[in-house]
Amino acid sequence: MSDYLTISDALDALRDNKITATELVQDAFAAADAVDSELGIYLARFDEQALAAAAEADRIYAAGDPAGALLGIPLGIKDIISTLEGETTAQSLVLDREWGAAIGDAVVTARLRAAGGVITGKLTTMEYATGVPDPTKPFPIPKNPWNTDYWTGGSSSGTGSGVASGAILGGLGTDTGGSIRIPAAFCGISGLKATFGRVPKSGCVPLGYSLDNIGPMARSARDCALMLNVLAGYDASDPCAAEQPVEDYVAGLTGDLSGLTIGLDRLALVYADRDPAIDPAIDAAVKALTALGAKVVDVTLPLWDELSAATRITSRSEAFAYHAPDLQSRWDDYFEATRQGVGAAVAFSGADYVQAQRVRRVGQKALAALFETVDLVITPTSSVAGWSLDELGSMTERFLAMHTGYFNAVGNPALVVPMGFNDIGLPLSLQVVGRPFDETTVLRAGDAFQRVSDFHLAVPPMMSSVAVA
Amino acid sequence: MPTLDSEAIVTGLLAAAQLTVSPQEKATFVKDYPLMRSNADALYLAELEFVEPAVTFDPTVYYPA
Amino acid sequence: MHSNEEKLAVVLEMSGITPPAEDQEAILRAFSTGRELSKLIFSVAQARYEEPALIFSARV
Amino acid sequence: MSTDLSMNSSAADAASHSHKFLTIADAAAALRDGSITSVALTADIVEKATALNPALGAYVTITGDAALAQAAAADVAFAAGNDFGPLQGIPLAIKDIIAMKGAGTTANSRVLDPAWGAGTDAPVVARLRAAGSVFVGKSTTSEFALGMPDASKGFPVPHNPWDVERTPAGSSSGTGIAVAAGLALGGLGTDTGGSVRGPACVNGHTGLKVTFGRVPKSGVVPLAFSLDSIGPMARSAYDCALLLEVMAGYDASDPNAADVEVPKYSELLNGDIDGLKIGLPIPYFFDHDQLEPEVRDAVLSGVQQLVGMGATSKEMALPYAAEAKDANMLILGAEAYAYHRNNLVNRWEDYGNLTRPTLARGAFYTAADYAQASRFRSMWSAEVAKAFEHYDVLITPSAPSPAQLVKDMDPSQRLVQPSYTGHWNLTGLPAVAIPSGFTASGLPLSMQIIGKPFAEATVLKVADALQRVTNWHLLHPPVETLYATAA
Repeated sequence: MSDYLTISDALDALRDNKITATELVQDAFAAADAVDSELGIYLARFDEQALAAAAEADRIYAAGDPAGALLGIPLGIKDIISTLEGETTAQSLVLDREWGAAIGDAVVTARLRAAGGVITGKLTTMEYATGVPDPTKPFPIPKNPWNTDYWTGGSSSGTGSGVASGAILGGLGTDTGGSIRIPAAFCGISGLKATFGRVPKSGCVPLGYSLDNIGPMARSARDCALMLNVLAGYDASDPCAAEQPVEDYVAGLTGDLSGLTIGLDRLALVYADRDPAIDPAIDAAVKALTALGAKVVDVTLPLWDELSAATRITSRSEAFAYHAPDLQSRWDDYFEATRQGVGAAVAFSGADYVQAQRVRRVGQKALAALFETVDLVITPTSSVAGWSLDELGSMTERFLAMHTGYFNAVGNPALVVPMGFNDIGLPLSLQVVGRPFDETTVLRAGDAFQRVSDFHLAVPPMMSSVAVA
Repeated sequence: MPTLDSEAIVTGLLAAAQLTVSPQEKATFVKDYPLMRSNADALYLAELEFVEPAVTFDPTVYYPA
Repeated sequence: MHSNEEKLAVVLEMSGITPPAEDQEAILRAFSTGRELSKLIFSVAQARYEEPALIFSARV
Repeated sequence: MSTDLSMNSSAADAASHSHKFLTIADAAAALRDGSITSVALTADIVEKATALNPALGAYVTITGDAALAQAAAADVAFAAGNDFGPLQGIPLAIKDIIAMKGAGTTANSRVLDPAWGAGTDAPVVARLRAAGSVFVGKSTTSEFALGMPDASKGFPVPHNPWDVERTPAGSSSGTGIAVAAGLALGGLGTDTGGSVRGPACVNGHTGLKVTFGRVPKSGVVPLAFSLDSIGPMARSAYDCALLLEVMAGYDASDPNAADVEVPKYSELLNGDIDGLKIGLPIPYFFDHDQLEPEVRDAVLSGVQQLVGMGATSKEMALPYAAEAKDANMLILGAEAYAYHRNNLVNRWEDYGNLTRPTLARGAFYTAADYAQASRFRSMWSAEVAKAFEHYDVLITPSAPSPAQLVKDMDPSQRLVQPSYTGHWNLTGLPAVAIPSGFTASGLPLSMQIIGKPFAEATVLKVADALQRVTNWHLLHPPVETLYATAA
């Protein structure tokens, strides 16, 4: 495993030519070769193209004034976002393979490439970015590098395990109800669901049109900021893309939280079977944030159940509209959890969907009012540290335990960062939420916390015991 | 699973919607249902596979510009 | 009065999907949960006269 | 295919013995040259409206005293040299689904909470009030802006002043009747699938559905959140322009309101349509077997007149026109049902017997159907936008037939009959219905002019150009015969 764990460290090393891009990418592939068969990180690898890109990066570094914010950095793409290389499968037998080929690079992929990023391959996802693995289907089962009996979380599973295992230094995930934040939480890394519309999502297979986000996953908040600088910004190809000015998210990482008021909602009652290690970890995080100059106050997030339900109804209904023809004609080709999950949309009438949008607006108003009293809100990302692969819990249990869908309903930016481990060594995660398009303050808090904690730099035990050539 | 006729479907839908209607009203629904259903089905055009809905979401509303 | 099974059979017919026996039980559970979610969002008093959050723009 | 433009016999009779009905523009001039006062004008209209309400059912509430007070204030302002604009002192009808101070709002229903909007003006009403206009009263509407009247619910039943056995259409029935019969010089309607243009069509005057977001719709009971619009109804396109100048413009209270500058519409109606490119979408709109030939011919002759004034017209096609109508109905149904769900469950009987079946149909669509209709809406809006790269306006009939006999109508007909109005709610485009002639039996005919987003000036200019060379919009129904029945 490379001794450069974060993108920012790797960039410094590359610029100080302590390592070449080619070596960095080779180390990444070596780490992948050592664990991928067990962890299920990749669906497709682009070794040849990646090494060619790395060589080009080395040429640019050698030429003296390297441009490209991510020059030479090995990055993975969730296989629901299209790339020039290879096909896009959505980890499904159903997706028409011509779809990705016709698009080539999605806007986000092209932006990473233009910034010098080295695209190493396509990472595993839950089928069509929803549900849980299905052993009866010919695809890898994503396993948690911290304990391979456990699920990585989803749906950006391979991105989570890929970063945690060092197979990549960063990657793209998508988040409709928590699919960046949950695998980042379970795999002990950082992940950012930015404001809805911040990052263009054309070239990505949709799950919930009015909820979907593409976002960065990496070890640190700083790395997420580095990637967001490249990913953010309007593009006419996505009708949901916002024409909001983009800031320099790295420059905003001052490490100083003085003057900030942070509202804490422990969400203690949302899920009965809560991991006992969560509250002590939250207390420690609060202490750290206070020491960094922030004032932390207790708050109660408004309409928690109702907004979570609104996200649920919206994503199921929008997904069913997309999948209806295939669900009708080839039901069994879908993963069991995907077809039952999307199929659950039959329960909702058109009026239910419209009513969910009215509840979202009520939630927007209520949360905007809360954000007049606080600058950020923090919560535990989940009530559990994960699920073992053989008892993944019912759909409803997962829906209740994960504290993420609420923020897709209202579109606010939400970053997750590691905040410790539970008593069997599974990572715990803190969710930091800000006002729409205030990613700067969210990332500043995450980065400041990571200057006084090192959970995001912890390496899964299996990696040290694995012989890396 | 036998396909249901309009009468059974309308009965179920009215129950799901918790509506109690008069016999004549229900008879009208049963008469109209097949055409309504085919009108809705007709919108699932293949060419719409990758088209976004016309209504989009703006997260900034209610926040100072 | 009408069981969820009957209602589910109807909405499956409407939605044009015919899940095999193995999936019926899970779909029925999801259907029942769905009906609860529907009741929940219709119980939000402040939403009575509220606009949806999804806006149509005449400018394509 | 030009028809003889001279009025057929029965229409001529209607015009000859009609007493002088004013347009807003004429009244505005008369108020300023001293030939009439607002109090006199208003008193005459209030008296006529009261006398004819039993026969025509134009108003739920006539606010006679408040109207006379407004009129007096307008006259005082004129005398003091204060001129708030062309609407000062002009008697208007306000659809009884729009909040207005001094009168409750019923939406023609026993279900609407009487406290809703009590003592407030909707922004659009506040703007008209600030412009010095006079409110004759709250005009009848289809219950909650859809369905057909249920006499058993105790509200005045609207009748077509051209033939009381025929429908005045809806849902802005009262305003349509009032403008046609001279019971107001103009007014407000709302349009979600054709509810301004339908009444304008069968009552023989002008009605404009505005671009979605052009006029704030807060303070209005919604029918379908993403389709609703408030529009001006009056005799002429010019009058509609005078109303729109005051109504339009952003208001923060309506999340759908568009922050787009409001031009002085009336000053842009210069009658010059030289080089204007007209598109005629033939499939569905002109070749449907349920489209009556008299309707089509009147539209085509109107187009010929415009061509005669320098415009060009070309036959073209919009794909999936029938599906677009259904998509509008589906979105309308689902959104309306969400608003009415709890009341339908708990108070089914309190709804009109022809309202509740129409509303309940909204429950029969799945959530995915609604999301899919919205995807269809994106595609179809893009197709129409492509057409508008080649044309300045599209012209179609306003409806497949003139006013139908009420006894022949049934709630389910909407499913099978073609309709030419919902397409422009689906795409959110401005569309005006204007008179295009009369049937042999003396019933008004109508044509529809559709424009690009926020191009109300172009749409109204084309309508006004035609109304400078025709007078269909100035002809009046024979209301005198109705006084006898009303007394």
